[in-house]
Amino acid sequence: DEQKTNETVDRQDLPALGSEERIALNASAGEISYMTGFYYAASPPDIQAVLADELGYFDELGLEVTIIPGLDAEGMKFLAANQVQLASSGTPSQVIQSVAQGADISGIATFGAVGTSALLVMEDSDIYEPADLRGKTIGYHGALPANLIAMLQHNGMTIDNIKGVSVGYDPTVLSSGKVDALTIYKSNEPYQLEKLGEQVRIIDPGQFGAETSFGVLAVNNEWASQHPTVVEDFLRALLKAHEYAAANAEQAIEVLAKRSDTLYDKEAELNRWQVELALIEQSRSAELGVGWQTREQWEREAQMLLDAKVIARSLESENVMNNAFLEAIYEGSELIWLPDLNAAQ
Amino acid sequence: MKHLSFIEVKEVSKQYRQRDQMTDALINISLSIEKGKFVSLIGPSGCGKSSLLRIIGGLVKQDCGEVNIGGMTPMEAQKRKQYSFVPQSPALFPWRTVLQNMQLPFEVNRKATGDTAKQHELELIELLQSVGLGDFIHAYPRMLSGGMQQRVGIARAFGSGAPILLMDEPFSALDELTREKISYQLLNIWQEHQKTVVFVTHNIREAVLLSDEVVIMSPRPGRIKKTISIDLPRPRTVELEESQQFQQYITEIRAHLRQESRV
Amino acid sequence: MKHLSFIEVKEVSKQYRQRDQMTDALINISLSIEKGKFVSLIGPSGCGKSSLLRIIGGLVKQDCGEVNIGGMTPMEAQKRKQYSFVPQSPALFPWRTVLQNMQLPFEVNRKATGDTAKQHELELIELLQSVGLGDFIHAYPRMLSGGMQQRVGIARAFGSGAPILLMDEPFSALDELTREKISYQLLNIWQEHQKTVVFVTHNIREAVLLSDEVVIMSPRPGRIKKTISIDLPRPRTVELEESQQFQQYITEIRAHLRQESRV
Amino acid sequence: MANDEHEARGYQPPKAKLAKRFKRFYVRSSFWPPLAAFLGVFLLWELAVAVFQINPITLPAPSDVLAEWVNSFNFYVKHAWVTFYEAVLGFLLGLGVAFVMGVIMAHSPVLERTLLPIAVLANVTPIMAIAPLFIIWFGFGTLPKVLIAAIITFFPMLINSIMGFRSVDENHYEYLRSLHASKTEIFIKLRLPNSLPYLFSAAKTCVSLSVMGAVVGEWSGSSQGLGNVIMMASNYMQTTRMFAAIFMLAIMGIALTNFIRYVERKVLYWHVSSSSWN
Amino acid sequence: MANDEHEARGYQPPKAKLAKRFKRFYVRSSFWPPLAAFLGVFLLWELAVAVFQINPITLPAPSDVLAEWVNSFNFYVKHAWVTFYEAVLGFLLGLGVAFVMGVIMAHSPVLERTLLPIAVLANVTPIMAIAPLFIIWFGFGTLPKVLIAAIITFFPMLINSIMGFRSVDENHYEYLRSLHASKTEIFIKLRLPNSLPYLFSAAKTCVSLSVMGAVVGEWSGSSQGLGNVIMMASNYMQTTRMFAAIFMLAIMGIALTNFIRYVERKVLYWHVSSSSWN
Ligand SMILES: Nc1ncnc2c1ncn2[C@@H]1O[C@H](COP(=O)(O)OP(=O)(O)OP(=O)(O)O)[C@@H](O)[C@H]1O
Ligand SMILES: Nc1ncnc2c1ncn2[C@@H]1O[C@H](COP(=O)(O)OP(=O)(O)OP(=O)(O)O)[C@@H](O)[C@H]1O
Ligand SMILES: Cc1ncc(C[n+]2csc(CCO)c2C)c(N)n1
Ligand SMILES: [Mg+2]
Ligand SMILES: [Mg+2]
Repeated sequence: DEQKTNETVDRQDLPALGSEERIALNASAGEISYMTGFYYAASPPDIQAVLADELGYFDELGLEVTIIPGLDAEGMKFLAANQVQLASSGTPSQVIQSVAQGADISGIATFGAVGTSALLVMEDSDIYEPADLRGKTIGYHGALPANLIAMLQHNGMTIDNIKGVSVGYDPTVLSSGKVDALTIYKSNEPYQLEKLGEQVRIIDPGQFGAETSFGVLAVNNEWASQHPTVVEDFLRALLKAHEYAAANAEQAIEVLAKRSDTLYDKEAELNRWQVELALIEQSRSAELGVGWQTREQWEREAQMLLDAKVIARSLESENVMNNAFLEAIYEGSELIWLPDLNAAQ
Repeated sequence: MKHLSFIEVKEVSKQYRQRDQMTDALINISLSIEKGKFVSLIGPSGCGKSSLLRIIGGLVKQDCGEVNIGGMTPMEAQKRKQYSFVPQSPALFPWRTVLQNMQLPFEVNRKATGDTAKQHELELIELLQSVGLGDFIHAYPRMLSGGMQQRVGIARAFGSGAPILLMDEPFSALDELTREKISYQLLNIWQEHQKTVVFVTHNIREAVLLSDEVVIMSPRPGRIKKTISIDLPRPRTVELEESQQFQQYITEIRAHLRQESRV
Repeated sequence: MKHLSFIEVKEVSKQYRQRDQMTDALINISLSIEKGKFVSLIGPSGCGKSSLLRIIGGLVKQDCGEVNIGGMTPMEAQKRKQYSFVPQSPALFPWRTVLQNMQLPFEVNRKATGDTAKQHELELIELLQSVGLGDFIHAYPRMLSGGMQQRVGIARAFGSGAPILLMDEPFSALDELTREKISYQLLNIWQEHQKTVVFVTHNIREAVLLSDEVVIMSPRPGRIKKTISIDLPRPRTVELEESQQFQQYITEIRAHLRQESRV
Repeated sequence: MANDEHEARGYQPPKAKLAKRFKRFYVRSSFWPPLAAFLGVFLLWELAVAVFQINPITLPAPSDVLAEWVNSFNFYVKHAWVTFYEAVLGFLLGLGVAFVMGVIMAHSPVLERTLLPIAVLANVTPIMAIAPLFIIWFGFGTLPKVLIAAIITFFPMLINSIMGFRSVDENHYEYLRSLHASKTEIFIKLRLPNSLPYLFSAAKTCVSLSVMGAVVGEWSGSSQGLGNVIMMASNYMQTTRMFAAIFMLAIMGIALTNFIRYVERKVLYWHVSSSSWN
Repeated sequence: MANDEHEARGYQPPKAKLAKRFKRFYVRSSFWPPLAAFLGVFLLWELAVAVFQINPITLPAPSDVLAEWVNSFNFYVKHAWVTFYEAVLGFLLGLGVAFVMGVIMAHSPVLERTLLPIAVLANVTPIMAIAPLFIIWFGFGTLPKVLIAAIITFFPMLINSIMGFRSVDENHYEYLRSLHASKTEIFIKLRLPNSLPYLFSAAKTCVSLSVMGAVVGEWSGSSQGLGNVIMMASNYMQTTRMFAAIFMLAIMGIALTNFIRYVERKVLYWHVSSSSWN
């Protein structure tokens, strides 16, 4: 049942960027929906998507985009059902798992080449390395992330050596001693706990042989193959917006906050963005543009999932990722934008 | 030659089985009632009078035997709205006022009769007044005394206009005077509209006064002991009750009942 | 000097108000009943007999006036288990067998009497047999005919042993024979155990046969029209019913009732 | 009548004046006791928070919750309105479907045995788990939330209506049969009015279940409604806000429950349960 | 009796043999119609998945779900056992508390007006929202799940028991009063048996609500139980597994519901609803 539809399109046949035809072609795709990873949280690629919309980049490229607030992994289901055409995925894992379950989707860009998913312990904890986790209680949200399972495995343990327990999003389970360690996002819980005056320490699986990535943009393959320019230009707008978001963090957060009808914690989100931006910058290769993803990145993720028995068979990177769109919008590390149009104005 | 019987009960038996309790209610009952006749069922408590009445009315099915209502099964007779039923308990609907309870027979099966409840309203109110309930037309059943509830049940049957009246101890909760008054009212309605009445009672005097025939049943398991024709002139009057013949009938029926009682 | 009255009803009035329906049930009722007497209440349907009985039994509160039961309020009398109540509807509990229904008075207020239901079981079964329900001891009320249910209610009151019997048309669903038999049973129990009985009935003959006094009530709003002492020898027998005096009482009471009836 | 009977128990020695006034103003009032209850709960809670020095992230003081609620009143009302709308629509839909199914089941024992297991299946499926599917199937609008609320509402309503349709007085049933009332007529004239006490009993339960359903529905694929507010507040650990939203939901639930009770009193005047207690 | 009445309607011309056999084997059976219903649902679902080519990540085919369930049967049974245990304990606890509260309310109208609003408050509070707090308060053990199941169960049970305690026959009530039965005795002899039909009605609803409560409870603070399996599967996008767990839950819910119905039939033999339909 391998019905992958993300074969490379012959890009010579596509109308040129900035041309009337291209705008018309993009517009002919109609309204496209993008689902965020978690409401209007300031994570990539959501912050970029919202800003691209706000800054008018989508309009400029002839894209009619609706941004729908999502809830974690659910975006992949909407994507698979083509209820949305593009969605944010926290880690490559979600895309790989979905593909393993028969979803025809792939990741077309990944912002962070390291993970935000990590383990948090209290500063005075006696846990310093994976081996110290033996027999300890680890709290997780929903399910233990694959990178943590991999970290245990790389250090001669299995999940049976620890006691996993699903907890809510309240990190005080850690500070109150209910769990010895807590799976967290580097950009979120440490900040929350420090704000409460707690001293905490991060145990990063990346430093123990289990590196992951974050901030994936995923597409529905079938739809993408029908609308290659739309996907390409969508990604282009996001990466253009990234420049703004990176340079104007506070303004960017304001924009997100305005989008949110509901509660919004600007400080927490600013922190989230600052931390994740730092991770993006720190992990990015100098020759490649922001959002670049590599085969190795995806293969190591797939291997982790296979080892952790989350997926049943190994998946080739071609089945889960597609760099064609990145290739089309980058010249080296330089984003191809609309120079003539800008000049004309 | 005998008149063709209208209600024909042939060798009917009925047994109730419920949770280990097996009760023979009726054994081999045969009975014919001519059209337009007034027949009373009389017999000791628990002998199966209500059961027989309900079988005639098609409300309970006999175990064996046949019931024929002018060539129809009881179900078909029901369908053609042949019955007005006065149950042993008044069966008034607590969420309906007295008048609304009276209107029930007209609301049901409207298509079959083309009648509407509204049309009959005045008539029904008059009927209620005639049984002494003029002040309680819009009262709910809970606000009525036992006898008043019973009178609503009777008036409801009078009002409904069906040709066969099945009445199960309709006057049991009424005082003598009211009972008498309503008895004569019943006789009037019966004669005027040529109804056939099957009337269950414990009151021998009442049975003789009203009936063409009194069916005496024996104690459980119910069988028919004797059927007595009452050859008294109609219309029956109060004076008639003083007559010797009247008293003779009473004595005869009482004797039969006493004889049957197994004490 | 007059005997000190045991049950004393003084200028009691009662009005029901419910959803716009305002009913004067009792107006200015005064009544004294001596200890150990058998008093019948008789009157047209809806005149307030049940209401009066319930007021005496402390089940409904009068609007004004006073009720005194041997120096106690009805509530206190209730507390001391003075009452055996036979309601107009038999009030059998559907989830209890006939015998279990009989045992109810003994289960309730066990501390007060020290009695246990088990001790009385044989006695109660005998009582059930005596009212003709020997075959239905373990039946559920749903399986009984109307009259059979009523007999359970009566037997329950007989069995409970309280000194004041309040009976609301207890024999209304019974045939003449059963009625007679149970009447004599009631008289026996009453005499043997020196009970005080307040007895609501529509049956004039029955009232005369059983009572020391017959209280005649007038139609709604209920007032006491006349109290008639029945000076007939005890024990009352079937022969007595044929006596002229007996017939005179009946005629007198009937006359009073007729006179009161507003027709 | 039951009222009078209650009174009959009142043959008691005259009481002190204070007790009498207490009785008149407190015991008989339908306003003070609930107020006292709420105040009691709030005070206990406030005290507990103060005495045990509970972290506001774990459990905020009710006074703080109230302050937050008052300060952002418009915000909460705006979101409450969304949830209210979904819940009420869902309740009505669930009620309607339960009713129709109940009617069908009342008319055919075979269909009853066929449909009831499906209803049970719908009831025992944890809707929270499949809520996202609803959004996939029915979009991001109001519909999926309404449907979730309806599914949650549906089952108690169905079970109680079946019970109500069934437990009719045999005498009433027999009387209608004697008139050759059709099944439909028996239903309308007897089963339906007879089931009303049961239906209201269920409605009082379901009206808050429907609110819960709407809240669950709002957890994904929506950016408004109190369910969304709760989710966000929980993620930002703004427990005080979360409780303010829950407080708003509670007010909504109480208002809806009281509305049902009001209608019940109007409709069930004829039922024994409508006279006062013992 | 109602049985006989039903028969009475049967005066009909003799029917074709096939129809008769169909009637005997299908219409009257209590086994075939539910089976047909389930098969119908599954077939429709299977067809829908095949025809619309629904992605298994959104909705797996029932055959796949069944295969997964059979293949990992021991796994599902193991987790089902945990959830079952929590649900049943929660149900019993909720029932117990509702019952005690119902009794208290039946004895004092003031307490009723005081406690009912608190019960409504407990009912309208979305437990899913505060479930994570339960971990902080009660730890990771069985207790918080049992409590959540109990809270969900409690309200329908309370409302129905109040209704049942109230709607007693006035004649029965008056008769007991004439014996000077105490409130407790009236309660035990009359209100309680009278409320049983209502209580069973509620129990049928609540038993699956309690399962749902246990599942919600397992979403946080647990490492086993079907709720945990669902959560895990949902996170790993293993929708087929999620549905296998839901399927297991459904079996559990149906078994519990049928158990309640069985007990009901045994206990309520005296109630009209226990005779067959019309
Ligand atoms: N619960 C009630 N609510 C309102 N009115 C009532 C109630 N009970 C009785 N009444 C009214 O009070 C009057 C007297 O009723 P009661 O039951 O005492 O009469 P009764 O003499 O026992 O009549 P019957 O011989 O028919 O039983 C009647 O007019 C009746 O309408
Ligand atoms: N639904 C029932 N289930 C079981 N047995 C019943 C049922 N109805 C009646 N019986 C039994 O059938 C017998 C006859 O009952 P039925 O009601 O016909 O008597 P009846 O002559 O009307 O008595 P009454 O004069 O007391 O009303 C009784 O012994 C009764 O126990
Ligand atoms: C790397 C990464 N960042 C954010 C999310 C989305 N997300 C899921 S739960 C939650 C709230 C944390 O308090 C957020 C923001 C993700 N899935 N992966
Ligand atoms: Mg009878
Ligand atoms: Mg009366």
